[in-house]
Order: sequence, then structure tokens, then C-alpha cells
Amino acid sequence: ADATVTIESWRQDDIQVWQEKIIPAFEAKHPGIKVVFAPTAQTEYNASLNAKLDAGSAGDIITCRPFDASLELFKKKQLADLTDLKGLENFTPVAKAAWSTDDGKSTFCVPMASVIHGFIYNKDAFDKLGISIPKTEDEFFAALDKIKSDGTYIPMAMGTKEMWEAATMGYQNIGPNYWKGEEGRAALISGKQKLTDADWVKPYEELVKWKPYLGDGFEAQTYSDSQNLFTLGRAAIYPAGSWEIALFNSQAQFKMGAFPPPVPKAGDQGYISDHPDIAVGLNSKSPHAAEAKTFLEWVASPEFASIYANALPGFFSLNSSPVKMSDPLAREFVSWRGPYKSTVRSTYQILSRGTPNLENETWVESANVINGTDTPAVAGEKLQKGLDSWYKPAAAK
Amino acid sequence: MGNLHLASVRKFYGTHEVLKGVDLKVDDGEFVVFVGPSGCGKSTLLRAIAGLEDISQGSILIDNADVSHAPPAKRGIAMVFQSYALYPHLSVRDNMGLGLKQAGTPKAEIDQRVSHASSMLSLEPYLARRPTELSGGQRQRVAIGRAVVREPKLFLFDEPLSNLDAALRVQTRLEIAKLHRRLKATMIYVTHDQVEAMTLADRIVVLSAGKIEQVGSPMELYNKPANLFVAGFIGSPQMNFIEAGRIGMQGLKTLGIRPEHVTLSRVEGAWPAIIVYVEHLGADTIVYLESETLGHVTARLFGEHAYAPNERVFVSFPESHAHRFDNDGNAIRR
Amino acid sequence: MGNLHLASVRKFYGTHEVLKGVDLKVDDGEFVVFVGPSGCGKSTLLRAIAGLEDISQGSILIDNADVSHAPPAKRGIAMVFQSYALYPHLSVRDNMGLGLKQAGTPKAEIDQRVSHASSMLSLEPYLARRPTELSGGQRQRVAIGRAVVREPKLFLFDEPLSNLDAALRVQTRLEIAKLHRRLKATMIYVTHDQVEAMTLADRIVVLSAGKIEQVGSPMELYNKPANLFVAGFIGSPQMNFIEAGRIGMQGLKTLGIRPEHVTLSRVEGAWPAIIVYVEHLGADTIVYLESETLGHVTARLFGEHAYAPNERVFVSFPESHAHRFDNDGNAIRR
Amino acid sequence: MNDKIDGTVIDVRKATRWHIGAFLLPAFLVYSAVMILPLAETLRQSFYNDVDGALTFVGLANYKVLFGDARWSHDLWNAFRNNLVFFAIHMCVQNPIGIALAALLSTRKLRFAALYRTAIFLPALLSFVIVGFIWKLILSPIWGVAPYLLDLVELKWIFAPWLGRTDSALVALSLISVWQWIGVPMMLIYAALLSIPDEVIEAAECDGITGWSQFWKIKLPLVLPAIGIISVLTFVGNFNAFDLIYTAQGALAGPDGSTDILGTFLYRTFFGYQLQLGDRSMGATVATVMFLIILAGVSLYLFTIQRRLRRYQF
Amino acid sequence: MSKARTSHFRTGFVHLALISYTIIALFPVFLTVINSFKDRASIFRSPMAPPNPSSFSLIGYDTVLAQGNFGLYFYNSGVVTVASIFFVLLFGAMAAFALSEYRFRGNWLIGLYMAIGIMIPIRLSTVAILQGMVATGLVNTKTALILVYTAQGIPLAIFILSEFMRTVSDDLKNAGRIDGLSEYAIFFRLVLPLVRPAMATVAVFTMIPIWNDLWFPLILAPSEATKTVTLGSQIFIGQFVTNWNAVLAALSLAILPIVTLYVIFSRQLIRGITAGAVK
Ligand SMILES: Nc1ncnc2c1ncn2[C@@H]1O[C@H](COP(=O)(O)OP(=O)(O)OP(=O)(O)O)[C@@H](O)[C@H]1O
Ligand SMILES: Nc1ncnc2c1ncn2[C@@H]1O[C@H](COP(=O)(O)OP(=O)(O)OP(=O)(O)O)[C@@H](O)[C@H]1O
Ligand SMILES: [Mg+2]
Ligand SMILES: [Mg+2]
Repeated sequence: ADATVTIESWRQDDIQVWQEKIIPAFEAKHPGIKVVFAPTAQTEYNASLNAKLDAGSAGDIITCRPFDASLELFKKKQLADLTDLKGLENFTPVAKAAWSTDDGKSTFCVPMASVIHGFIYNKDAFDKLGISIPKTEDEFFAALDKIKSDGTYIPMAMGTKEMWEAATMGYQNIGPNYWKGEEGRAALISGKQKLTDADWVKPYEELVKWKPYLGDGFEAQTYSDSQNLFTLGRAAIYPAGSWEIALFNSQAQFKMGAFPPPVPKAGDQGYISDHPDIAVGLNSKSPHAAEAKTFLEWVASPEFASIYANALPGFFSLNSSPVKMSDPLAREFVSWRGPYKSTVRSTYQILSRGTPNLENETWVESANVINGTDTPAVAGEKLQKGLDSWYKPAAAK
Repeated sequence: MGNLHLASVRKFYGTHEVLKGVDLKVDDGEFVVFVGPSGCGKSTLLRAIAGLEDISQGSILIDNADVSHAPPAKRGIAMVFQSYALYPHLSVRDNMGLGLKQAGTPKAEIDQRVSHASSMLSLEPYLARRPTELSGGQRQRVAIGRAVVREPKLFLFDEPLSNLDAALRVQTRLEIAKLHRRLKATMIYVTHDQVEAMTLADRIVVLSAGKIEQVGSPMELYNKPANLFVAGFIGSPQMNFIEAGRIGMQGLKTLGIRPEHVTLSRVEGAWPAIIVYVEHLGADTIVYLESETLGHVTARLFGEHAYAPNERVFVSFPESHAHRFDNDGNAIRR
Repeated sequence: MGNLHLASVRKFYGTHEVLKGVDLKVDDGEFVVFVGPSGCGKSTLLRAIAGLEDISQGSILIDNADVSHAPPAKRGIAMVFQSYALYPHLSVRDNMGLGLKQAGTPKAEIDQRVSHASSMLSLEPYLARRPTELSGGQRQRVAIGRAVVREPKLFLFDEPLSNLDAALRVQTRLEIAKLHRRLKATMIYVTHDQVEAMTLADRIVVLSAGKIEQVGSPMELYNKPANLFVAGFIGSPQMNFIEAGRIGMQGLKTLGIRPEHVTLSRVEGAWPAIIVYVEHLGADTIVYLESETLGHVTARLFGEHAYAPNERVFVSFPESHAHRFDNDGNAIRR
Repeated sequence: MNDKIDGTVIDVRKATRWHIGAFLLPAFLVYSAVMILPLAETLRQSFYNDVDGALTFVGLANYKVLFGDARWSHDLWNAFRNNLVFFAIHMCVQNPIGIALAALLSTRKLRFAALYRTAIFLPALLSFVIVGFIWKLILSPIWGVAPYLLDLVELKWIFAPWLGRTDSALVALSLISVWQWIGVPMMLIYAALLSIPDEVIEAAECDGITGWSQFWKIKLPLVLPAIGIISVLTFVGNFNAFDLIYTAQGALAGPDGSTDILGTFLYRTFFGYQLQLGDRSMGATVATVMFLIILAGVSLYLFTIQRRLRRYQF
Repeated sequence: MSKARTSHFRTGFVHLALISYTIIALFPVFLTVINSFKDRASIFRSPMAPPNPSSFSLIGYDTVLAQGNFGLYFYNSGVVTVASIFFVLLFGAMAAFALSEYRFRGNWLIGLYMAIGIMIPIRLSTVAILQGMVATGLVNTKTALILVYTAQGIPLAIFILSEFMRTVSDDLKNAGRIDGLSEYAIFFRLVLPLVRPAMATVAVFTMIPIWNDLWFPLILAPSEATKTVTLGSQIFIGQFVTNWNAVLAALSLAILPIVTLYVIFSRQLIRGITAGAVK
């Protein structure tokens, strides 16, 4: 009989893509292996996956969150070591970093995609108001002012209700320009820089300036409110992640464009957050380990990269072999990879390993800063204090 | 004040007609007793007067005002329920006082009325108890007390003494009569006890199957029952009914003779009979006989008598005391 | 089979002693009636026999077996509750049949017994109804029927006829007597009705405040009451008590004379008296008198009499019928 | 005089009452096996922690962290305080209104009673997901339903993005929860009111005790045990609550932790959230503390209030 | 027909109060339902307007019904819910009867023990439960869910029912005992029918968390064959979904069956006929 390989995932939205494109492509090549895509709600995924792994009822293939969450599973020996998997050589160490041990020696997931932050804008609105793409901070705020004074559009669609918008689409979006991407991130991890340093507080000061351009009652505006505001044409700019592309394409009735986070001053080196987001690993207790490995090998192949990236524009392949994409918006995002320096979200690696968790704290403080509950300086202090309470970086010793 | 007028009151439970057009006028201050066989509609009628049961047809007037659709609270009545319906969470004292308290009666007066009622009903030792801690008779007395303290213009009593012992029953009966005289309130009283009915009532209403059979003073009903039903219902033991034809009487169907008017003799008399059964009640002796001509005959003899079953005796009765009924069961007046 | 033995049964509610040491032997097949004033402990005693109330002391033997601690179901009894305790969710038929069904009696026999009981109690039209849809008397009959169909060896009846009308009461009483003869079951019966007690009982037990005052056949109690309490309790209207000193009698404290033994005369007699109140009951006339020497006197006259209040009459009574009581209230036997 | 006997009644039925065991057994078995044993297993972890990758017995160390560590204890007490507010609002708004609705519904011969009952209970039937979603929409300043409605009654000025403000979010959520759960006290009290015999109410009517005073003086005292139950259920429910806040405000119970209650705190700790990994040991510790708080409340009720409540048999 | 017992004024007030609250209770639901029939732009532009020809759209329902096997999901939810309610009511009522009817040593202790279940969320023991189910091979069966829900519902049932059982007249139970009914018969034939309103209430309370639960179906029985409606429709309500048509349609659809179940149970609320039991 056919062996059935089950995939655990939080990507419920992708169910159609898997069922209609990815799985048939695989099964056509590998008769005798059946693949079932069994997603869970994203909010429940970690908890339910952990429970299932502990009890031994989890699926064969595990979709991996980046960094610590998966590392933890690997340490508990719930994810198999895939260092020697055929096809992993298709990925650069940087691409694999999110799913490798700190020392980079072992890799336990096959990277699938990363997401890039930036701003999506309503092209029709920009054209109508005669605004060109802002390159620098000043241009950015000038554009916002212009939209605001016109009054037809809400300048920017973002809310603080769910907090993560403020942190992810706000702080992590524009921040790398100030802390200089990987350089600052590494310094933070090593303890050479602190969150109270100007490089890390500056993005908050920028965020504070966003407040007047957000919609009425942005404090209670949810993520889907923001999405709808933008796609229904009521807002001009949307601080975004590339994962929005597919949805926006299907919902927006106007032309869209995208621009990367504006640099502080003209001529500055620009940075973008190009964040590894999703990968797949092998449940070490899988009864169909061989078949599952076959599948993973296929995921590591350029073929998969091409199917995936085109089926889900906005999720950019991490595979070294270049992928041809058809979606213009996606191409726009990915085109920044050259001129802009890529970095991952500052809080993801190592720094969110303890309690309090820097990522979650950053959500709270980003929202607080925009809401006016905390000043940028206070926010920095709070974050650093939380981090200090458990994190002892090598440099500080 | 306090008069009551029922005009062709009818009541259905589903399609089952329980009250079949009851017409009755009760004067202010009158004491009217409802009697009738179990299930004839006495309680239903009382509840309709109280406003606890919607009537299906007809109207009810209290104090000349149509209250057919007024809520019970607006009718100025007090009621003693056949099932007591005490407030389980209140002490005996509060059970009695609650209605007054609600009406805003001053505390001192409530206390005074409650203590008066409870002494009248021998309830003093139980004032602090709750209904569950009382015996059946005690509960019934609380129910009476609750109605009595309110001193309304119209009292409705549904078999209020059925669970009391003879002595207490007599005593309470007298108290109710006294209360009636003192308050001059109208009282409607349902009972199965003939003595109560005869002694308390200004007028007795005999009901049968949802209809009034006869209304009249106790002696009127006793001496001049309008029909076989009333004749048989009033008086215990029941009146003897003898087929007139059997003893050669003409112009009537049935002859009725009360047991107390039947005389027995061992030596002579009109009809021979055999004693079937004898009940010795102390003050009276009830003798059940079987006569070939008369059929079953019951005789009630004053005092104790040494009759025994199977004895042969002679039965006689004075024709002057006989009641005559025609083919329809209606009394033939002389 | 079916005999009952109570040995110094005592029962407390909290610190309140309700049964103060009751000793009683009831033979198999006997019909024993409990009487006593309201609240004296009749129901409690019955419930103790049934096993519904734990007794605080003493023991209860049924069929010579100690059942003091046995659950009710094991005692082989049937009981009619003073509060009926019908199953509200079951029809009349099922109320009666449930016990049999539970015992695994064949359906045909259940039907037969239920229909027999319901015809005996005139309940046929109501078999499909639920208790809420019945009148008070009908409910009471269902309660009786429920006990009757089970035909156990020991019946406990708590005022089973209190809500029935006179005719039905006589009829049901006779049915119970018949049942008793047919089943030869032991029956314990609580009632307030003197007639019921006198006619049904083999023996009457008079209770007062949790103690037995006297046990005896009806005529024994009536003719030879052991003390003032029993003398006053048995017989209605109550026995007249006259202070012996007042009429110059020696060697006794109180003289008792039953109202039916008092004679009145307009012309001559032993003691003059004034009529206070007259009750006309049809078959009898009760005359309440006030005499200077005797105090209150009640006379019960057979038939109708035209006495009226405030009339002056002479009261007499035959000494042969008088009861004598000493200082402690105990009867002096001659 | 007879020698005085102690009036207490000893339960003398000595025969082994197997039926008691038989009645208890099925519930006991299922409940113990599926509920208590796993729970005990979980709570046990509060005495263990991960030391160098191995689960080790650490005694009360986890509790020391929870109460001693400034951050942990801040979160705990913040959640506890918020929870008290949450509970107080339910007790003061949900239960009185629920009881009042039940009283109105039990008006005799009320037409459409079943309809009203269903309508009022409907919110309780909805899943938290629906409730959170729909109220977020209604209160959303973007969608504009709430401002629009307030405008109708000239009250638009009081509108604010309530769910997004630290000073109003908790109250707003409590009221949403009240809206959702009001049917529960209503149903329970309604069922209790139904069991009051007609005749007692009729007697009250005859006594002139009608309307509200009938409710206060007759019905309320008779359903007091049911009110005790709803108070306990509210208490237990509120101190265990988490779903609504989880769905409406997210696991971080924002803004700025202002809607964090013990339940959300526990779930965040136990199951983790986003990058924060679930910490079973600390989670179990929080759960144990919560359990003790609730147990204390329930015991207080069981041993002081419930024992004093009189029950009436009908 | 006349209404003697309540004055019109009072009745009017009662209706007014109830209607007011009914509006409050229903408004959000009403909003959900009307908007589920509109196209996306209209939902946003005029949320309060009922659907009209230009805004009417069934796209939401099309989307929902196209996803997954909803017939089967409904069936699964139904089976799980009904079976769990049955066991909760049966076992819970039995235990409640034992605790409220008999005095025995350890009564209150068992009572307290049985109440623990409402004091800690059962979710915490997920891992242990799942391990147990894996060990017994019950993963991905409806039995697993039924077991968990039964255990979860029992404490509340006991808590509520034992209170209501205390109000059943002792005389009535005693009459049964004298009639020779065993304790079991007293429970099943007398007490259960008399606490029917409370049973219906408990049934409804039990039903809600079961029907709406997402967690245990996800953990214990996520397979296609055992999926419940809530799990199946959860797909529309995930965090990254802005497909309001589908969400609103799914929500509207999800309301229907549970309301139906509620109506069935609440029928039982009709007067438990108790009056007349005792005099
Ligand atoms: N639960 C209780 N707590 C305290 N006292 C009680 C309780 N039940 C009954 N009593 C008292 O015990 C006494 C005996 O009650 P019981 O019911 O046996 O009287 P009874 O002889 O049947 O009276 P009745 O003829 O009125 O029915 C009464 O005085 C009553 O008040
Ligand atoms: N809810 C009801 N539904 C149907 N029939 C009913 C209902 N209530 C009473 N009845 C019937 O109506 C008739 C009259 O009942 P009611 O209670 O008035 O009798 P009653 O004269 O008071 O009898 P009793 O002397 O036995 O108390 C009875 O035959 C009874 O069965
Ligand atoms: Mg009646
Ligand atoms: Mg009694």
C-alpha cells in the first residue's frame, strides 16, 4: 500500500495551493507516496504541535517556525537532523541559519521561503495626488502630509490593536535602516549595543511621527481592518509584508506598487528585512521517515522553489537557484534584494529565548509608543531591562 | 360592600366544562357554604371568584363592580387554599403577617392581629416555625390565620377544617362564626362536613357537576330538598329512597325517608326486614337493613341499641316525614 | 404475618420530643385507628412505622422482625400520605400502577387491580389525568388507590378521607372495611373523624402530646374513658364536665355527662339553665346552655326541636350515664 | 421524668448502601481518568523544571520565581487585579440583569416567552470566535457601526476606540462578556423559578403581593440557592476565562497588558505565544496558583454560604 | 380570551423590557447575518443596511460550502455533542443524586473533588490526555472527544443538578420507597423527570463549549473523517483572513445548528409539573 505522509502546518490559507499544485506535482513523480496537507489555525499551531509531538501523534512532516521555536524541538529530539539531506546544499548558510543550531553545525529543516517588509501603496491614489515614490524619510512624510491634506484617503493603514502590526510592519520594517541591519543585530546579540542606544530608539521616534497619519481610532483597528481599509481603496499606504501580495491582488480593484522603507537621508545605504519565515522538517518519530525524506529532498529542489514562489507570490524562495516569478508586485519586492542589504528581524534569533520574550515585549512597546503610552526612550529602557533580566551576552561578561 | 354576584359563570378546562353556568347572588355579610360531591367544581368556582382562574364565560361582580378580569390583588379577598399554599421560606408569624406588611399596616397592629389570630387557632407555640416543621392540622390553621388577619370584605375558605380533630374543629368553627359576626364580612366556605355546613351557613349552595342544584338555608335544604340529588346529599347517613310503586303509592316515583325517621321494632311494624350490619357510634346506632319490599334501608337510632346482624325486625316510618319525588327526581311539594 | 410491635418508641426533632415512648402491639389483621389532637404525633408515628422517620429510641417490629433500621421498601407496607405525595409527572393510572410495575407484576394483573381500585374509588374518568388536573378529593382518592392496589400486609392510612364529601366518605369507608375483610391485612388508620374511628376500628388508640392515653375498642372508649382527656376527646359534641363539688357530690372531682344523655324540659328538671345557642343539624339539635350550678352544658337532642336562645329550661341527666373522675383526671371505676 | 436523651439523629440504616457507589461510580471513573489524573500530572510539573535539559525536581523554586521575581509577580498581580475587575463587573451587571430577565420571563402566561428566552440566550451559544469577531467589528472605528448608532441618540461624542485604550479595554471586554453570558444566569434562575409551585404564587397574589414585591419577598428567597450557584459559576468562569480576551485582544491581552487576566496569563505561559515558547513548569505553577485562588473562593462558598442557604422542597 | 391575572400595564412593561433586551442580544447576530449576504464593498460601506439587489451576494456562502465536507462535519459535531450530553447528563445526574440524597461519610469531600473540574481548565492536561488516547488507540476517533467532553461536563452537571435535586419533595421519594421502588427506580422514574428543567439547562450549558470547542478536535481528532464543524470552519477565521464574506457566512452557518439544538433542549424547560405533588 501507499505510505501516507502528513504535513503539519499553520498555513491554512495555502491549502488550495498544496492540494492543487504542490502535492500533485510531487505525487506524479513519486508514486507510492501519498501526501496529506493538514494545517492548523496559526494561533493554535505551536501549542497543538507541541502537544502532539509530546504525545507522539504528530504528522510526519513538520512545518518549522524560524529560529528558537524549531530549535527547541530539535533539542528535544522531536525534529530529525537533516544536515546530510540531499538538496540542502542548494541553500546558503544564511538561508539555513534560521533552522540551524547556533553554531551552524546541524540543520533540521529545509528552508522554504522568506518574507520581505516594505510599503505597498495605492498607485491610483499616488497618481491622482501626483506623489512619487518617497525615497527618504523626508519625502515619506511629505507624501503623507500631502495625502492627509487632500483628505480623500487615510494616509496610512495600520492599527495598534493587535500590536504585532506596530512591531512587525512598523518597527521591524523601518528599523534596519537605523541599526544597520545585520551589523546592529549582531552587536545587540553580542551585547555591544543596547536597546537604549540611539540606533534602536530612533525607529521608535519615527514611529511616533506616524500617529497623525493613521486612521481615526487606530488604537482599536485590527489587522484585518487595516487590510480592508487599504484594499477597499480607503487608505493610500500600507506598511506591509510581502505575504500580503496574493490576497491584495485578489481583493484590490486598483493598481498597486511597493517601495522599500525610506532611508533617513538621501544616499544612505538602505536595509530591508528579508525574513526567513517557513521551512519543513522531519518528525523524528515518523513511521514513514524514508518517504518523508524523499519528500523533503523534493522540497529542497529548484522545482519546488519555482512552484511555491509562483503559487504564493510574496513568499520568496530561499533556494540558491534563481526562481522566475511572474507577479509584478512580488518581483518589485524581490528586486530590493540587490541594492538593499538584507537582514532578519532583530528579535528573532537568540534574544527571544527567555522570559520576558523580546519579540513579544517589542509588540507591546511598539504599540505603546504609537499610542503615546510610552515615550521612545522609556520603551527602549523597558525592553533592555527585560532583556537584561535573563540574557547575559558574551560581550558583557 | 362585599356582595358578590356570579352571572352565568362558565369555565372550561380544554373542552371539559367544569362550571356550567353558575348564577348566584351573595349579599353583603352573608355566610354562604358550597357543598357538593368531590370534583363538582367547588374549588374551581372559588378560584374563579378569587381571580386565580380565568372564567371562560359570564361575569363576576364584587361590590357591584365587574371584576371578571381584575387580578386577585385588586379584588379585596382573602383565601384559604385547599392545599394550604403556605410560603415555605417564612415562619408562621411571617406567613400570616406578610399580606399586612405589604399593605403597609403599622407593625404594632400586625403584631396584634397575628397574635390574636394565632391564639384563636392555638398556634402560639409554633409562631417561629416554618411550615415544613408543622403537622398537617397546624399547617391548615396557619392557612386560616393568614386569611383571617387580613380582615377583607370577602373571605374564601376551601375546606379549611378538613385536617382538624373534632374538638379543634368545633372550636375553630365557632371562631370563624364569631369572626363573621365581628367583621360582618362576606364569607364563602367550601366544606364536606355536614355539621359545618348546617351550623355556619346562612345559605347553602349545593353544587353538582358544575351546576347549582339548590340554594337555601340549612333547614330548608334538609326539610325541603328540591330534588333527589339534594335530598341524598344533605344528611348523613343518606336518605333512604324507596320505589313508590313497591309499596303501592301512586302519583310519585320515589319516596324518601331519612334514617333518623325510621323506627325499628322487634315485635311489630309495617315491613319486615333483616339487619345486615350495625354501626355503634356511641351517641347513635346506625342499622343497615334489607327488606324485601323496601330494598336497602338505613335506620339511625338515638343512643346505643343491642341490635345484631341477621336479626329479623320490623321497619316503620311516619309518612308525615316522607319526601316525595316525581319521575324527574324533583320534589313534589304538598 | 402483618403484626406490629412498637416498643417505647421515641422521636426527637432537635430537642423537641414528639413521641414520648410509645408502646403498642397490633395483631395480625387488626384494624387500629389512631386519634388525637392536631400535632400530637400521629403522622410522625405512622411515618416512623413506615420507616420514613428514624426513631431516636425504642424499636419497631413487624412480623416479629426488628425493622427499626430497615428501609421502607423492606417493610412490606403501603401508605397513604396526609399530603398525598402523588407523582406529579405520572397519570392517575401510572401513579397507582408504578409500585406494581416495579415489583414485576404482570401487566394484565396491574390493569385489573388498577381498574378495580379506581372503580371502587370512582376514579375511572380520571385515569389518564395528571394530579394537577384533579380536585382535592380526587387526588386523595388516587393516594388511597395507590396504596390499595399493592395489597400489602400492613396498611398505613393518614387521614385518607378528610377531603371527601359525606356520601363518598361513607362509601369509601365501607370499601376500606371490605378491603380489610378481604385481605385480612393489618391496617393502621389516622383520622379526625369520630364516625370513621368508631365504625372502622377494632381498637382505637388515643394519643395526646406524643403519648398513648388509652387503647381499646370503640365502645370501651366511649363508655369507659380512662381519663378526662379521652372522655373529652371521644364523642362530639364533647362530653360535659361538671365540677362535682358544685352539685354536692363527694369522692370525685369531676362528673362527665355526654350531651346525648342530657335532657331538656321547659317544665321541670334538676337544674335551671338558659339557652345560649342552638344548632340545627336536621337529624339532631345541639343546644348550648349556661347553668348557674353546672356551668356550660351542651345537650344533643334527637330530631328537630324549637328551642331558641335565651329561653329558660331545665336540665337533667341520669346519673347512671355519668362518668366520674378523680383529682388526677383518671376515671373512677365502679 | 425520663432520662433525657440526646436529640440528634444518627443515620441508622446500616446495610451497605451499594447504590450510592453505583450512582457515583460512572461519573467518578470517567472524571478521574480523563480529567483529574491528567490534571494532576500537569500540576505536578510545577515542582519540576528544566535543569540542563532534564526535568528535575526543584521543590518550590518555581513558586519563588512566580512570586519573587519582579516581572513574574508584576504580571501575576496585574492579571489578578484585572480579573477582580472582570469578576466584579459580571457580578454587578450580568447577574442582576440575568435574574431580572428571568423574573420577567417567568411572568405567568407571558406570550412569546420561548422566543425571548431563545433570543436572550443566543449570544451564549456563539463561539468566542464569533463574539470576538463581531464585537471588534461593531466597536471598530473603521466600520463605524457603534459611532453610527451612538449618533442616532446624539451620543457620538462618547465614542472612542474603547478596545484599544488601556483605560477602557477591560471594561469594554467585560461588558461584551456580560452580553455573551447573560443567558446563563437567566436560564438557571428561570429553571429555579419554574419549580416554585403555582399555588404559593397564587396565595401571594391573593395576599396582595404582586409585581416586584412578589419577586423580592416570595420568589427571590425561594431561588436563593440558584443565585448562589450562579455566583459560584460566575466566579469560577471569570477566573478561568481566557477565550474572549484571547480572540479579541490576542494572547498579549493588550493594550499594554490592560486586559490580561489570570486565564490569558496562564495560557501565554503554558502554551507560549509567537516566539515565546510554552513553559510547562511555570505554566503549571501559574495554574496551581489559579486553582488555589478558585478553590479558596469555592470553598468559602461551600462552607459558609451554601450551608446557610435554606432549601425548600416543592 | 380574558387575562384576569395580570394587568395590561404590567404586561406591557414586561414586554417592553424584554423586547429591549432582545434587541441588544440579537443586534450583533443580526448584523452578522445581514452582512453575510452582501458583497465585500457593501459590508464595509454601509454595514447597517440590509442586503438589497445591488449589494446582495452569496459569494461568502459559495466560498464556505466549497470548502471541505461540511455535511460530514455537521454529522461529526452532532454525534459528539449529543453523545457527550447524554453521558454528562446521565453520569452527572446519577452522581448529583447520590451526593444530594444520601448522607454518608466523605459526602462533602467527594462533592469537592467533583467540583475541581470546574476550577482548572482541562486544556492544561492536553498532553497527558493525548498520551492516554495514543496509548489506547483512540486518537482520531469520536470516542476520544466524547470521553473528554463527558469528563469536562460532569462537574458542572453535578454542581447544578445536586442543587436542584434538593428541591424534590422528600415525601414524594418516600412514597416511591414505600411503593417498593428501588433507589435506582426512584432516581430514574421520579427524580429525573422532576428535575427536567434543570436537566435541560445543564444540557444547554454542556452543549455550548462542546459544540464550539476547537482545541480538542484539533488535537485529538483532526482527521478528515472526524473533523467537527468548528474545526472545519475555523479555516475562515484564521488570523490572516480578511475574507469577510466567508467569515460572516461561516459564522452565520455555524449559528444555525447550535440554535436548533438549543431549541430542542429548551423545549424540555416547559414546566416540570411539580405542583400537586404535595398537598
Ligand atoms: N420537621 C419538624 N421539626 C420540628 N417539629 C416538627 C417537625 N415535623 C413535625 N413537627 C412537630 O411534631 C409534632 C407532631 O407532628 P405530627 O405531624 O406527627 O402531628 P399529627 O398528629 O399528625 O397532627 P395533625 O393531625 O395536625 O396532622 C407537631 O407538633 C409538629 O409541630
Ligand atoms: N387543570 C385541570 N385540568 C383539567 N381538569 C381539571 C383541572 N383542575 C380541575 N379539573 C377538574 O375539574 C373538576 C372540578 O375540580 P374542583 O377542584 O373545582 O373540584 P372540587 O369541587 O373542589 O372537588 P374536591 O371537593 O374534591 O376538592 C374536577 O373534576 C377536576 O378533575
Ligand atoms: Mg376542592
Ligand atoms: Mg398528621
